[in-house]
Amino acid sequence: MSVLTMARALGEGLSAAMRDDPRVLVMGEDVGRLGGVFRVTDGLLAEFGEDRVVDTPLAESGIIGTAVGLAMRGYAPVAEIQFDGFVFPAFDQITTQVARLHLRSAGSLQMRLVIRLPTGGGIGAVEHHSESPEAYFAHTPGLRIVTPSTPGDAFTMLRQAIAHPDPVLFLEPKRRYWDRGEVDLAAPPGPLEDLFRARVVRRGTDATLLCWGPMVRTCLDAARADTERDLEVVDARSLAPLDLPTILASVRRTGRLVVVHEAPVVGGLGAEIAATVAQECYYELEAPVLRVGGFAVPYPPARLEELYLPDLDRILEAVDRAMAY
Amino acid sequence: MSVLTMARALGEGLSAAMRDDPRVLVMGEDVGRLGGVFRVTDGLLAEFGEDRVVDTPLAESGIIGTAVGLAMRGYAPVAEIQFDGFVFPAFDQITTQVARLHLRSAGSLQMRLVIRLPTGGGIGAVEHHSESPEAYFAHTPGLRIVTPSTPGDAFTMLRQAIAHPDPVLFLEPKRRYWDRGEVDLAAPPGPLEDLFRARVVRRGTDATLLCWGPMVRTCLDAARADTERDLEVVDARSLAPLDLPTILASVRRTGRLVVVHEAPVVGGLGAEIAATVAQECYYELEAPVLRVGGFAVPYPPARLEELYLPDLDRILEAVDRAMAY
Amino acid sequence: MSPAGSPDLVQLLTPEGVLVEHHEHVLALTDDQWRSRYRDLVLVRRLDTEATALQRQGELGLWAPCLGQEAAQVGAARATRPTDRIFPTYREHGMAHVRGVDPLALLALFRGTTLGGWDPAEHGLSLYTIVIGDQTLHAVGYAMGIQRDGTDEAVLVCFGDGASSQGDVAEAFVYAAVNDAPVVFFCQNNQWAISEPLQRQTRIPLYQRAAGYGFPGVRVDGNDVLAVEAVVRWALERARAGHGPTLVEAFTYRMGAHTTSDDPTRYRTTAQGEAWRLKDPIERVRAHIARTGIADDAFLAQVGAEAEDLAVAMRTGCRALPDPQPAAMFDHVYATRHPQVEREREWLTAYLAGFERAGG
Amino acid sequence: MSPAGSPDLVQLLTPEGVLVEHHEHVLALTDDQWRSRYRDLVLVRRLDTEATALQRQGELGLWAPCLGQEAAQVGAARATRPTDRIFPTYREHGMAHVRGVDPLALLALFRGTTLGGWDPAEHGLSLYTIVIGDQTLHAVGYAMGIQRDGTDEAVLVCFGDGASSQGDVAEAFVYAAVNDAPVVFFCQNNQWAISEPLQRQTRIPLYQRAAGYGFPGVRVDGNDVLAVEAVVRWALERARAGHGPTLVEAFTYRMGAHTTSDDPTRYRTTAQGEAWRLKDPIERVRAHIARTGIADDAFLAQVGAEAEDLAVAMRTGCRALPDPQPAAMFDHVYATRHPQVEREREWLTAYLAGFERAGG
Ligand SMILES: Cc1ncc(C[n+]2csc(CCOP(=O)(O)OP(=O)(O)O)c2C)c(N)n1
Ligand SMILES: Cc1ncc(C[n+]2csc(CCOP(=O)(O)OP(=O)(O)O)c2C)c(N)n1
Ligand SMILES: [Mg+2]
Ligand SMILES: [Mg+2]
Repeated sequence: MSVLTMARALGEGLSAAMRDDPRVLVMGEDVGRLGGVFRVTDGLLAEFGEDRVVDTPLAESGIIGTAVGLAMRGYAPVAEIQFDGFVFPAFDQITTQVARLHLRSAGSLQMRLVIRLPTGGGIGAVEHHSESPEAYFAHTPGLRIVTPSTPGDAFTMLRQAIAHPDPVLFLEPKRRYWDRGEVDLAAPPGPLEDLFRARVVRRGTDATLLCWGPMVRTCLDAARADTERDLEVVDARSLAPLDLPTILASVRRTGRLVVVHEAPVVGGLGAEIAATVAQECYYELEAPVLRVGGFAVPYPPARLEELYLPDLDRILEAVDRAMAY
Repeated sequence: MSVLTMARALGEGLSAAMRDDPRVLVMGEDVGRLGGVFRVTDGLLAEFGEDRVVDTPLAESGIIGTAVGLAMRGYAPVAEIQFDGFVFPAFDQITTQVARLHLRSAGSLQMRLVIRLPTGGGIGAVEHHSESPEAYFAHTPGLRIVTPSTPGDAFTMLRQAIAHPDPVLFLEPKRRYWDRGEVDLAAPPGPLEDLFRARVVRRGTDATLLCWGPMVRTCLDAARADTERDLEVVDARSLAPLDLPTILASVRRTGRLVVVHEAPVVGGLGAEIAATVAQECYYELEAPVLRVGGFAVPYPPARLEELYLPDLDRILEAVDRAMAY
Repeated sequence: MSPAGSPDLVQLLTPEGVLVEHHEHVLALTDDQWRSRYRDLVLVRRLDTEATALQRQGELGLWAPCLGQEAAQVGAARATRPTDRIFPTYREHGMAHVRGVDPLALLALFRGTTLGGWDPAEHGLSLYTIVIGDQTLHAVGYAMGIQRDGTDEAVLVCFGDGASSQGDVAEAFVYAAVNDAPVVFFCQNNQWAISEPLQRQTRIPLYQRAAGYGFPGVRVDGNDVLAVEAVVRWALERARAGHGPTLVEAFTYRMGAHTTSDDPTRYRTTAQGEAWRLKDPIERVRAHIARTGIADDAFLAQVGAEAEDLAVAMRTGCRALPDPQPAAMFDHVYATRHPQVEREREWLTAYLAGFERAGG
Repeated sequence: MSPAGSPDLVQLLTPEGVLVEHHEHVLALTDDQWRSRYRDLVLVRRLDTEATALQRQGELGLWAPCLGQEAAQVGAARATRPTDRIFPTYREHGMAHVRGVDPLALLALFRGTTLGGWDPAEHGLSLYTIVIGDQTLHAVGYAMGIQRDGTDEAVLVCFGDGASSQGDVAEAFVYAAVNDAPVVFFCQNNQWAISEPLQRQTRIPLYQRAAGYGFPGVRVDGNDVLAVEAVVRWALERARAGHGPTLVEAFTYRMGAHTTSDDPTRYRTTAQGEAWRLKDPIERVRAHIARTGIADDAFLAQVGAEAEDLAVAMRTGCRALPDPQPAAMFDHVYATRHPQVEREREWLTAYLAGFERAGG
């Protein structure tokens, strides 16, 4: 076991995947010489060379579009989009091509492709560097979306995502890049199905907090801070598909669910979860599913982001409301 | 009163708006000489000339990006994207610019801009011509989204959308373009707030069907076909913002809600509605909110679309389930 | 825009069927090759007109005719090696023919029984791409893969005059140029993007676009199968030799409607069409091979008969194309098991079974 | 890439401060104008270094220095008329200075108290745009509006060498060209897009991109304020005269880090920076105006003092910048009432009031 930051764990995941499989390439803006603006790809150029670590032109549609072509050729590109807010120029390629080529070709084209996307706020950045666009992609059939919350998961899940034959959008909670945690660098990636399993990260009896990526730590902190209620925390890990068995089992145990994410609540992935749980656990729920998330406004200037993002207080306030039913 | 097709009513709405206000421009692919692939803009070039009816190059990001510049200059462009499936190359301009420039400029830039987008399936088309991308935009703060279901609404709502100072995404249910209905061409556009009002289009007592655009006719047909239950049908009309007062009042009256849309259920706008209604009407709901919509797969080849799209049977099957609680 | 016959246009076979020399581009076809090209052109035209007819008869939802562009498509496809990959738009029926795709697969796509229709690897032909321009980036990425594999394959990617305005196409130029990717950008400038004439997309001839990205651009008479084959062959060899991309603009004309849904009388004169009819891509080959004795009447008649057989096979085959099974829409969305897809598949199957029980 | 001094580079003032003639581009500045340009350059550099310092002190979240690019920005902005609209990227502090934007507005943006900072109409300067390339289309649309208004205004739009690869920039070229839009595309080629050198974006000099779209492209010494002003002026006049767009590539160098978050030692040599230091945009103006007697020591000292005052004002002003009110995030999202926004605003206000009650 090594103790690594999430950024380093991701880098180790990439180099392990590249060592395991010569078809794996890394591509994106500044991923080579610089090692990425977050240094996730640091060292890869030196180890694997320019053919496998590609500093691309500054054009996101081009990154994804050429990655699609490389995947058609049998490569397994791992394409980095530098920040969440810059994924939109590639939206067409992702939704109309990446998500559909396996289907369109009735399975004859392999679309083994990972899109790494640093997401979320809390780093005091300028506009377009703090967004959480997961709901757009979760509404796009053909994609799989996963997001780790710890360095250990970051290492394993990235390797599984790269090994997976389907296109995977890999969301990296950028404000947790510097969190440290244990990583077993010697472990094999394990069964690919594990990639789509949610995990109960804290057992509790009164209510379930469902969260992912950057909000897992926040929810754990909230649960620990709550001396009155015994809160269960579930890390969704996979956003598409959702691991409904694990989620529903938790809600059935606790009877109450609060979904927490950074994206605006309106139209966010919490809506899908709430709608599904409300239907599936109709008789078990003791309160409506509540959602805590960003407000329905564009991500605010950095000096307001703490108010925008869910924090302990906002989460526990929602728990209060859930318990009051 | 004239009896017009929806396509013609939209064309009349455009020419009325252009006559009312010289700042209004129409732009898009094939909107001029051809009059649009659905003939919605037929006649506008002859009446208003090339400066106000612009056949643009074949580039959607360019259509929206230049429309933004025209809006900054004080024009009120009505930009057409030819089909739902081709809005994605413009996704960046829509989400990061159109939706935010009023905010970014603290109100000093006017973003009076309408994006017309024919949406939905049922016309036997090839891929990318039958999509319902409303949920992407409803999760994008800064936009307003409306969609008419009748020629009368098409005429009035388009004029209101054009008159509105905020950017409005105007979804046109393309398979209803040839539906006929009464249009009062002499009527003034009326108060802009009306644009965001849902409408109870059929009163009923047993359950509410909430729908919009192309599904309104389908839901009305279903309600009429149902001889056992007395179904209320609500046309949402505005998808962002949702007219919650009208929607919640209906659910409180009937106690049951089935939301019907063409887009995939997973992550669709129905999820937001279900989540909100489940919370707001927690004590009034007699069954979970059920959703009927497309499956979570890319829109299928035309020969399967009838099975993909919600129809009378699928809607009434959901009503059966709702009534069984 | 320079008309056919102007100095910046490569032409090797005149509309009258006379071979002419070009200072740079040369290609000698054997008699067999000439007959083969003629056969290609005739079969493609027959395929195309039959599909248009089938659409009129309600058998297809839509058809995008390649009428008038046969030489551009056949010439370019015949210039490739079988191992080269072609990326088409939605109108390259001529390339599909050359690459051995069953015409029924094209009909299936436009009938709406499939979203694709063939295995790209089997035919070296990617699937039709409907979102304008997207395939140009795929082609460049594929070519970057070839570079990594170190083979001498190359890529041919199609797009239209309208598509030249799309950002993705420009990005494809950038990626191809900086990577020296072995790709030929093959633009069929058929003068129209639905109702918009070329002047809505560019101020200058399209082949000159390449100069802005640092690679050569050539305009070729797109109705001259020989010139197209010569120029594309040359461009593919450049690609194989490591010199990177070339833009080939095939100057041609969309003789038919944009698609069967379109009504070109609303936006263009018949005079323009008449002028282009005199430059027909098939007539000149027929004139050449007949005059030079490469083909006799028996050969021409045999090709005509083959074309009729093809049409009959298309008619019969099209009507017999089965609708997909309902649950087929859930197949292949993912390469591996997906619980959401399974849930919905099960639901639909049970739901439809309910009707059968009720009905039966 | 051609170095400064090569034939395809317009230069009017050498790094040594000597005026040189160019066969096409001429501009004579009055003594007052020379002094004004010098003052601009010095103030902009001071503004920039002070902002960098403030970031280091934790007062700003980020800063994107324009160090080394002052002449490009000042020259281009001074070439415009006040009625012309400028569309910047995120690095045009020199243009903001010329257009009278309070430096505190720039600091507020990078401190994170606003997403914008000024009224574009008041300053004739659009807001900074962070999504690379997006503003080029806005500029063209704005220019199309000017055409419809029939005024003689023109538009100057900035982008970088990296941005030249973005599809939106190519689309802007297309829209501008076919519309003869009165716009000047001003590319500051500072040789780097974060860590990527120019060679990752293009095979050929960037000004040649314009040839692919049918409008002129000119490369100018971006460290030569006189040449930049001359060429941009000429390009703006072309635009006003109805000849449409021009691409001006200002050949310059990003002397500093990409932003304060960046560490350029990871990807470039100091030798390159040293070579460019000899071409400093301010030194050559100082040399010229000192040698020719346009400026005396008193003037130079006075500008220096003014720069120090500016720095002091920035320091004090920056620290005093108020954080926005919580509910401010709901302001201006829409131009008119929006129930969802109102609901959330009310909720947040009540929620925060709860803490105050609890705390007070
Ligand atoms: C991104 C996108 N926008 C719009 C369309 C609708 N459309 C289909 S074909 C076409 C014109 C294409 O013109 P061109 O590129 O010249 O090819 P051609 O049809 O002439 O072969 C348009 C606008 C589309 N398919 N994709
Ligand atoms: C669409 C988009 N992709 C990526 C980024 C991240 N990014 C910010 S600046 C930059 C490099 C820009 O280079 P260039 O255009 O040369 O301008 P410069 O910074 O050198 O002035 C990148 C990649 C962005 N802001 N927008
Ligand atoms: Mg065309
Ligand atoms: Mg740069």
